[in-house]
Amino acid sequence: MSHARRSIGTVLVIAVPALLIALGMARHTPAASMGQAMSHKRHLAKEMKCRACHQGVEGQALASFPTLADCMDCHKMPQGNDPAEPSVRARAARGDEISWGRLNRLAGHVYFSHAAHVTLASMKCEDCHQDMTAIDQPTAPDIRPDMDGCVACHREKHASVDCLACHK
Amino acid sequence: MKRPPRSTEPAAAASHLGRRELLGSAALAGAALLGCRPKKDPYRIDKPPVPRVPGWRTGEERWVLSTCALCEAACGIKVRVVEGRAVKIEGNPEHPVNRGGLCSRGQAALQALYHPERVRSPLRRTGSRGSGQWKTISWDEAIGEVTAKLAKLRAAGGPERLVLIDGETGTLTHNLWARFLLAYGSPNHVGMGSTGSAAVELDTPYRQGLYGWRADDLERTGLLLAMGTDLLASSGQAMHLQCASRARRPRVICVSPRRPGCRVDEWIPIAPGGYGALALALVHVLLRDALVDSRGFEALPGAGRTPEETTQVTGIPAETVERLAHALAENRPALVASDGSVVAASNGLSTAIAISALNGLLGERERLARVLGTVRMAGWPAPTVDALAAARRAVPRVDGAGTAACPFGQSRVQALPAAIASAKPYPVEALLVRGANPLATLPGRQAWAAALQRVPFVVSFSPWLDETAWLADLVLPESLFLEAWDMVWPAAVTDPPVLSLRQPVVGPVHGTRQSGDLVLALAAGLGGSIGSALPWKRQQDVVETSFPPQSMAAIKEKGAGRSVCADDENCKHGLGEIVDLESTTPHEFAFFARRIASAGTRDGTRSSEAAAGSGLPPWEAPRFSGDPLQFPLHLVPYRPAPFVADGAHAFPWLSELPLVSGNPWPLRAEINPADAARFGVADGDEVLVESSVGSCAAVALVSDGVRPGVVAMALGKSGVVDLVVPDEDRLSGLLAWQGTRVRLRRAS
Amino acid sequence: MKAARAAVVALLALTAAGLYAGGQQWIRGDAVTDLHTIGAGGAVWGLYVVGDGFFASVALAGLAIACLIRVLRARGMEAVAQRGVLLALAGLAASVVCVLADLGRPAAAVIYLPLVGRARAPFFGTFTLVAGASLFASAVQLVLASRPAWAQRAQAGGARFWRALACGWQGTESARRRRARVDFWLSLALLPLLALGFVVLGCVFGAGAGRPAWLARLQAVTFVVSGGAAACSLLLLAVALNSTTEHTADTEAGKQKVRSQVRTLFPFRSVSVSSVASVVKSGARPPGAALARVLALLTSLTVLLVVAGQILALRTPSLSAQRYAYALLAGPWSGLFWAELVLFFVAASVCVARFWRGEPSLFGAAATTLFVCAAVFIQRFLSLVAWQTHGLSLPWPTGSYHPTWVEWEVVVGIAAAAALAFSLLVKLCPAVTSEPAGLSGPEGRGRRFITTTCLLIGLAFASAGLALSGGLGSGRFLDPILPGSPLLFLGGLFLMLSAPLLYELVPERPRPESQ
Amino acid sequence: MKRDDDNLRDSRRKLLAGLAVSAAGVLAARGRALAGESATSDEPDKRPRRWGLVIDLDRCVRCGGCVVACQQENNVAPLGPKQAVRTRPIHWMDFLPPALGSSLPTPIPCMHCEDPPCVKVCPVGATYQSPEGITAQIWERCIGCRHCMVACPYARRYFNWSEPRWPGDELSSLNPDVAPRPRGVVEKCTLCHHRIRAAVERAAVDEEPLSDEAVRRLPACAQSCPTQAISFGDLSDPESEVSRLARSPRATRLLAEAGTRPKVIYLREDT
Repeated sequence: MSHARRSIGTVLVIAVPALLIALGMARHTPAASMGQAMSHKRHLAKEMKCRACHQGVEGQALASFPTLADCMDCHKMPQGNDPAEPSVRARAARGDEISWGRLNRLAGHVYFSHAAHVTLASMKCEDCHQDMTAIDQPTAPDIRPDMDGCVACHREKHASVDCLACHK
Repeated sequence: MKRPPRSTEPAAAASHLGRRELLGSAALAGAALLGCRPKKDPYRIDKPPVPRVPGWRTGEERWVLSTCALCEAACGIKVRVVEGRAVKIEGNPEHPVNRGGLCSRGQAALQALYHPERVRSPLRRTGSRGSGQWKTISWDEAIGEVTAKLAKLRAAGGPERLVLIDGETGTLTHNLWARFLLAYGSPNHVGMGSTGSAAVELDTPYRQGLYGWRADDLERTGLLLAMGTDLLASSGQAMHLQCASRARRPRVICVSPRRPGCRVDEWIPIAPGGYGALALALVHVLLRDALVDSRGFEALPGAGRTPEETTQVTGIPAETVERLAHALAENRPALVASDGSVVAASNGLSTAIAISALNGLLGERERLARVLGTVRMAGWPAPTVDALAAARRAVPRVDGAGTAACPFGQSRVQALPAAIASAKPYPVEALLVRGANPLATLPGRQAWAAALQRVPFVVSFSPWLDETAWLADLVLPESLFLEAWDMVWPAAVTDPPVLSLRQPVVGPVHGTRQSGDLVLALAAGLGGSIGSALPWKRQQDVVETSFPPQSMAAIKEKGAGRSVCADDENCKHGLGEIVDLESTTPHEFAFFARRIASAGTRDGTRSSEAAAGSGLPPWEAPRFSGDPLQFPLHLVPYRPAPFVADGAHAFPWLSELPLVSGNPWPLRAEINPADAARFGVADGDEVLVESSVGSCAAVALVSDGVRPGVVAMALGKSGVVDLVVPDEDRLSGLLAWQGTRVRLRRAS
Repeated sequence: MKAARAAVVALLALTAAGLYAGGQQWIRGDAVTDLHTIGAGGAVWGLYVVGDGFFASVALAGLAIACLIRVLRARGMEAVAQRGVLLALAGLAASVVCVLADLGRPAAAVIYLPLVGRARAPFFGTFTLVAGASLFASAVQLVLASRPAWAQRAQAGGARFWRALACGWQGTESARRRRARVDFWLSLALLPLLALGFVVLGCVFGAGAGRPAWLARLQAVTFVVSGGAAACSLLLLAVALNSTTEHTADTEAGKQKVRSQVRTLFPFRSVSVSSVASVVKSGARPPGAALARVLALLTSLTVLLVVAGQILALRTPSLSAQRYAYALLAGPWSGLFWAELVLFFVAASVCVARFWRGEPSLFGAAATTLFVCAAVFIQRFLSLVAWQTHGLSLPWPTGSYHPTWVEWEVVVGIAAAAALAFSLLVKLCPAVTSEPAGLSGPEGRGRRFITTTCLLIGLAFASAGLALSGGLGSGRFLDPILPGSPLLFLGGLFLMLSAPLLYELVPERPRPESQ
Repeated sequence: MKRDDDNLRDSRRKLLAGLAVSAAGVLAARGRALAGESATSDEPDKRPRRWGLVIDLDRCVRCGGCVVACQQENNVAPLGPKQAVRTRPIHWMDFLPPALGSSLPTPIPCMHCEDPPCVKVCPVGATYQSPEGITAQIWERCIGCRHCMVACPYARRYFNWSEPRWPGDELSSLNPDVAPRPRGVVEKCTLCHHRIRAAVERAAVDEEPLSDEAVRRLPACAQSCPTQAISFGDLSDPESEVSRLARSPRATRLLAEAGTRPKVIYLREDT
C-alpha cells in the first residue's frame, strides 16, 4: 500500500512540474486592445460598410486600419454625443495618429490576401471574422488560422493548395 | 509441476518502478518538446520603433518617382514605399536616361538611407581636431554658428577666403550654392575632379567648345568605339549607353588597358595615356586613305603621326590601327565615346582635342549628337551682388584654376592643400565641404590632413562621420538624396535633353536637413544682398518655382521631362539654350579651334595669355611619375561597376558583389599572367603595390583581361588613392589618375 | 587503478568540452564552424557528417559481425558478438548526436522527420533504418544476450535494478533453447536490414552533385568495406584484451595483471574478470586470428578500392572527377590522402605479421585499431569533403575546409561520450556464454501467438508507413499522404523488432492441461 | 478461462479489423482529394504554366544590378566585412566566375530544373516543385540538413550560417512580401514568386488575362536589368517571348548533360 502511494508521489513530483512548465510555455492569449475606444456596433448600425474604414480589404493584402484623416471625413462634425469624440478631433488637429491594435497576426511566413478572398473569392467578412454588428469590440484573436483549416477550405473551393499560394 | 524460481516476483516489483520512471520521463520529454517550440516567430519583420508615418494606412503602398544620385548619370528611379518606409528601388521605365534599368548602386541606396552610422543631428567638435569628441547641438545653434563665422569673415573684407568643396554638379542645389558664393563674394567653388563628373564635363567643352554634355543618338550608331576603362560599366554614360542601345545593339570596340566587364565585340588593349596618340593615328589613316572629308583639319596639331610612330605610345600594332580606321569608315555612323579615365592623364587636353578631331573628321558626331548649352534657371531673378562681392569675386581662385598655372582649368582641387599650406595667394579662413570626402578619395591624404588643420573653420555637410568630417569643427549632416528635393541635369544626356526631378520618397529618417534648405538658411542668416539673392524659404519652393508650371507638371508625372521656355527673355536665363551643331558648319574644325583659342575657360577672360599662338595647345605625349626602372608597371585605377565615389562603406552589398570571384572584400591588384610570371606572383597571393608616394596591400588577380605592364586596381576601396601621385594636366588642371608608375612584389 | 580513473576523468572532460563547444554552436549558430556555402569556397558537410558516417558505419559493421557470428552459431566468438552489439549501440547513438549537431534546426528535425519525412530521400533511410531500427535492434540483441548475466546478478542478491532488467528470466533448458532460436532468427533477419542501412549510408556518402555514377557506387562500396575494417579493428582490440586474459588468468598474479589491464580498458570496478575469462576459455579457438584475417582482407580491399577509384577518376572524361582526383593525389588534400593509404598499409601489414598466427598483443591491437580507424575516418572525410571543394561541375572557385576547434571538440566529445557509454555498457552487460545449468521447464503456449501477432502488426504498420511516406502514386505531392506515416513505418519496425523480446518476456502461462 | 481467451481474441480481431477499415477510409478520403485536385489542374483551357528565365549573355553588361535587386527584394541580410573574412555570402543571383573559354562571369540564378536533384533528396519536403515549375523552398519546413546543397550541381542554394542581422534602421527597408529566413535553414531563388502571385492576383482583380508583356520583367532581376538581358515568362506558351528566345540557335543550358533540364536558358553566340 505504502509502496503504491510512494509511486504515485513520485509520479506527481515529476509530472506536475513538467506539466506546469509545459503550460507556461504554451502560447498565452493577448488581451484585446484597439488603441482607441470605438464601437463597431454603433458604426455598423449607421449602415456603414466594413470597407469604409478597412479600405484595403478589396484591393490589397492587408485590410488596413483608417488613419485619423479618414475618421475626420465624418467626425469633423460631431456625430452623436460621445464624450470621447472631441479628444479624437483634437488628436487629428495635432497631426496625431491612432496606433490601432492588431488582433490577428499571421505567422510571418504566411501570405494572406484580403483582396484575393474578398474580391476574387467573394467571401464575406463574417465568413472568417466575428459578426461585428453585435459587439463593440472584437475579442482577440477573433480567428485562429491554422494550415489544415486553410487547406480544407481551399480544397473545397478548388482554390490552389500549392505551398507557394500561401507561404512567402 | 515445479514452478520456476521466485526470481520473477521481485522482478515484477522492479518493473513497477520502471513504469513509474517511464511515466515521469515521458512527462519531462513532453515538456522539453514543448520547450523546443520557437518562442518568437523568426519570420516576422519587426519594423524598428520608427514612429508611425502619419497619413499611411497599414499595408498601404505607393510608388514615388525620384532621381538617383549615386553617380552623375541621374537615372530615374521608382521607389516602393510601404507604410512610409522605402523598401525597394527600381528603375523608372518612363525615364529617358535609364528606361527602367538600374544598376547595383541605385538598388543598394536603401542601405545608405537606413544605415546605422548616419549622423543624426548637427555635431560640434569639443576636443582637439581628430580626437573624435563631439557634442550634439541643435540645428538653430549650428546654423547660427556658421552664419556668425561667415558674417565675421565678410565683415573683415575677405569673403574670398571662404572655400567650398562641392562634390556635386548638375543639380539645382549645386547652382544654389554657386549663387550663394556669388552673392557672398568668393570665387572658390571647387569641384572634386576627375574620378567623378568633372572629367566627363571636360569632354564636351574642350572638344566642342561648349559647356554642357553631349547627347548621342545611340539607337542609330553602327559602331561604337568605346575608350577608357569605365565607359561601358560605371561611367555616367554607362546606363544610358546600355539602356538606349537595347533595341539595336551597335558593334562595340573597346580600347582600354583593362578589358571591360561587359561583353564587347573586340577589346584592343592600349597603354595608359595613349588614347590621344591612337586618335591621331586614326585621323592620319582616315586622311591618308581619303576615307573622310578633310576640310578644316589642317590646324590639328600632331595630325601627321603615322600608326607606326604612335605604336610606342599606344602599344597597339600599326596594322590594328589601320584595321580600326577602316572599320570606323565602313560602319557608319560611327561614334567615338570616352570616359573620365581617358582625359585623367598629363596630356588630358591634348587627348580630348585629338579624340574630338577624330569624331569631327568622321563627321558623325554632329549627326549623332546634339550638345546642350549652359543651363540657367527660368524663374530665377538676376542675383543681387554688392560691391564687396563683385570686387572679391574677381581675385584669382585659391586653387589657381584659370590662372597662368592652369589656363584652361575650371577647378583644381588637388592644388588646394598646397595653397592652404602656403597661404598663397591668400589664406583660407573657412572651408565648407559638401558631398565630398577629399581626404579619402583624393591622393595626398597627409597633405590634406595637414591643410585641414591649418584652416581655422571647417564645416562638413557629410551624412557620415567620414575622414574629412572627422577633422571638421562642425558637422551639419545633409539629408540623403532619397529625402531631398532637387532638379538634376543628367550627365548622360538624352535626346531630347531632359531635367530629372528628385523628390523625397520618405521623410527624413533622422534629424537631417536637405542641402538646399541649409544654403537657404545660411543665406537668410547672413541677410543683406546674400539673403535677397536667395529669397526662397525652402528647397521645395526652389524646385517647384524655377521651371515653367506646365513643364513642372509633366516632369512630376513622368519623373523627368523637357523644360520649355515660353519666351525669349526667359530663355536667356532658362534651360534649353541648346546649340545645335547641325545649324553650324559641321565639318569645319576651325569652329572648334577658334572656340578653344578664344574662350578656353568659362568666362573667356582669364585665359587669353595662355592661349598658344597657333590657336591650339601643342600635342603632348603622356608623362608618368616614377622612375621606370624602379617602378616598371603602370597603375590603372578604374571605377568598378559598383563604384560609389563617397561613402562606399554604407553599401555593404556593393562590396559583397561577387563580380570578380571568391571573397569579394579585399582589394585586388589585377595583373597580366606575363607580369605575374615576371614578378613571381600567383593568383590569390598577397602582394604589395608601391609607388613613389605610397604603398598598399592587395590580393593578386592574375588575368589576361589586363594589358601587360599594367596593374589595374578598383577605386572606391581605401588604399588605391594613396598610390597615386597627384600630378596633373597643366592645361586643364585635371588630376592625372593614370599617370603613376608602380612596382609590385609578394608580401612577405 | 590510477590510470583507469585518469582515463575516465579524461573522457568526462572531453565530453564536457564537447558539450561546451556544442553550446557555443547553439548560441552563435553554425558560423562557428568552418563550413561554407558550396561554390563560395567551402564544404557544407564537414566533420559532423564524417563523424556520423564513421560512427554509423562502425556500428552497423559491429552489429553485422555480431549477427554473422550468431547466425553461424560460432559460440566461441560470443564475446566478440556481444562487444559488436555494444559497439553498435554506442556508435549509433554517437552518429545520431553527430547528425543533430550538423542539422541547422535539430528541433524542427525532431518534429518534421517523423511527421512528414519522405521515403524517397536518402535521409529517410538514415533516420529510420540506420538510426531508428538498427539502434532498436541492437538494443534488443543486447537485452536478449545480457539477460542471463543480469539474472545471475539479480540472484546474487543484486539491486532491484538487476531484477528489473532480468524480470521474467528463467534458467530452464527450454528457455535457453528458445533464446538460441531467437538469437539465430533475429540475427538472420537483421542482416538484410543492416545491408539496407549500409546501402543508404553508402548512397549518402557516395552522393555529390555531378559525381559520375560509377564513382558514386565505388565510393559507396569503399564506404561499406572500410566501415567493416574499422569495426573489425575495434573488435580485435576487445578480443586482444580477452586473449591476454586467457594467457594469464590462471595464476593469481596473472589475474591481478589482467584486472589492471581490463580496468585500463573498461574502467569500472565490477567487470567480472572471471566471466570474461570463462567466455574465452569456453571457445574452441581464439577469435582474434579470425578477426585479424578478416581485418587484413578488408583493409587490403579498401586500399584496392581507393586506388582503383583514383586511377579511374584520372582517366574519366568527367572534368570534376579529374579535378577531385588531382586534389587528392597532389592538391591540397594530398597529405591526408597519402596518410590514409600509409595507415591502411601499415595496419594491414601489422595484421598479417602479428596476428595471422593468432597471437594478438594488446599493444599491437591498439595500434592497429588506431591506424585503421584514423584511415577510415580520413577516407570518409576525403570522399565527402574533397568532392565538395574540388569536384564541382561548374567553374566555381575551389574551396577549402579546416574544421574549427568547435567542430573538433564536438566530434571528439561525442567520441568520448561513446567510449564512456561503451565502458558503461560493458559493465552493465557482460557477455556470458556459460549459463548456470538450467532447470527443465515446460514450454508455455500463447507466447507464439502474441509474438506472431506483434510481428504481423509491425509488418503491416511498417509497410503501410513506408508506402504512405513514399507518396504512393502522385509524384507531385510534397508530403506523405498521411501525416506521421514515417512514424508509422518506424513504429512498425520497432514492433517487428520487439517480437523476439516479447517472445522472451511474455510470462510463462502453464498449459491448461497441467492445471 | 478459455472463453475469456476467445473473447479476448475476438476483441483483438475486432480491433485489428477496425484499424484496417479506418486506415482504408483515410486513404480513400485522401485519394479522392488527390483525384479532385488533378481534375481541377487539368482543365483544358488552363495549361499549367512553366515559368522560366532567359538570360542573354551577349547583352549582359555584368553591372551586378540584378544581384543587388534580388537581395533588396528578397530580404537577404548583408554580411559585413567581419563575416566576409571567410565569407558565407548569400546571392540568389550570383556570378559564376569566368572559365572554360568565356572571359566574363555569368549571372546565375537557380536553374529551376524540370527534374531538380535537390527536391529528390529533401527528407521533409521543404523543397518541392510547384505546379508552375518553380523549385520552391518552404523555410518553415527546412531542418537544415543541407542535403539539397550537396545535390545541386549548380551550387545555387544557400544556408543561413548565422542569424541574419539588419543593423539599426535597416529593418525598415525589408520587403513585407518576403519572409526573412532564420538561422539554420537553406534558402534559394524563388523566381520572385511573390511578385508573380501579386501579378496574377492583380490581373484577376482587373479581370484581364495575364499577358506576356506584363510578366516579361516581373522578377526583380529582370526588372532591374539595364539592357533587358533577362526575360521572364511562360515556357509552355509557344507565343511568349521566352519561348521564342529559347528556340533561338543561340540558346544553351548550363550542364545540359546533367539531365536536370533547367528552365533558365542562356543565349550566347558561339565564339
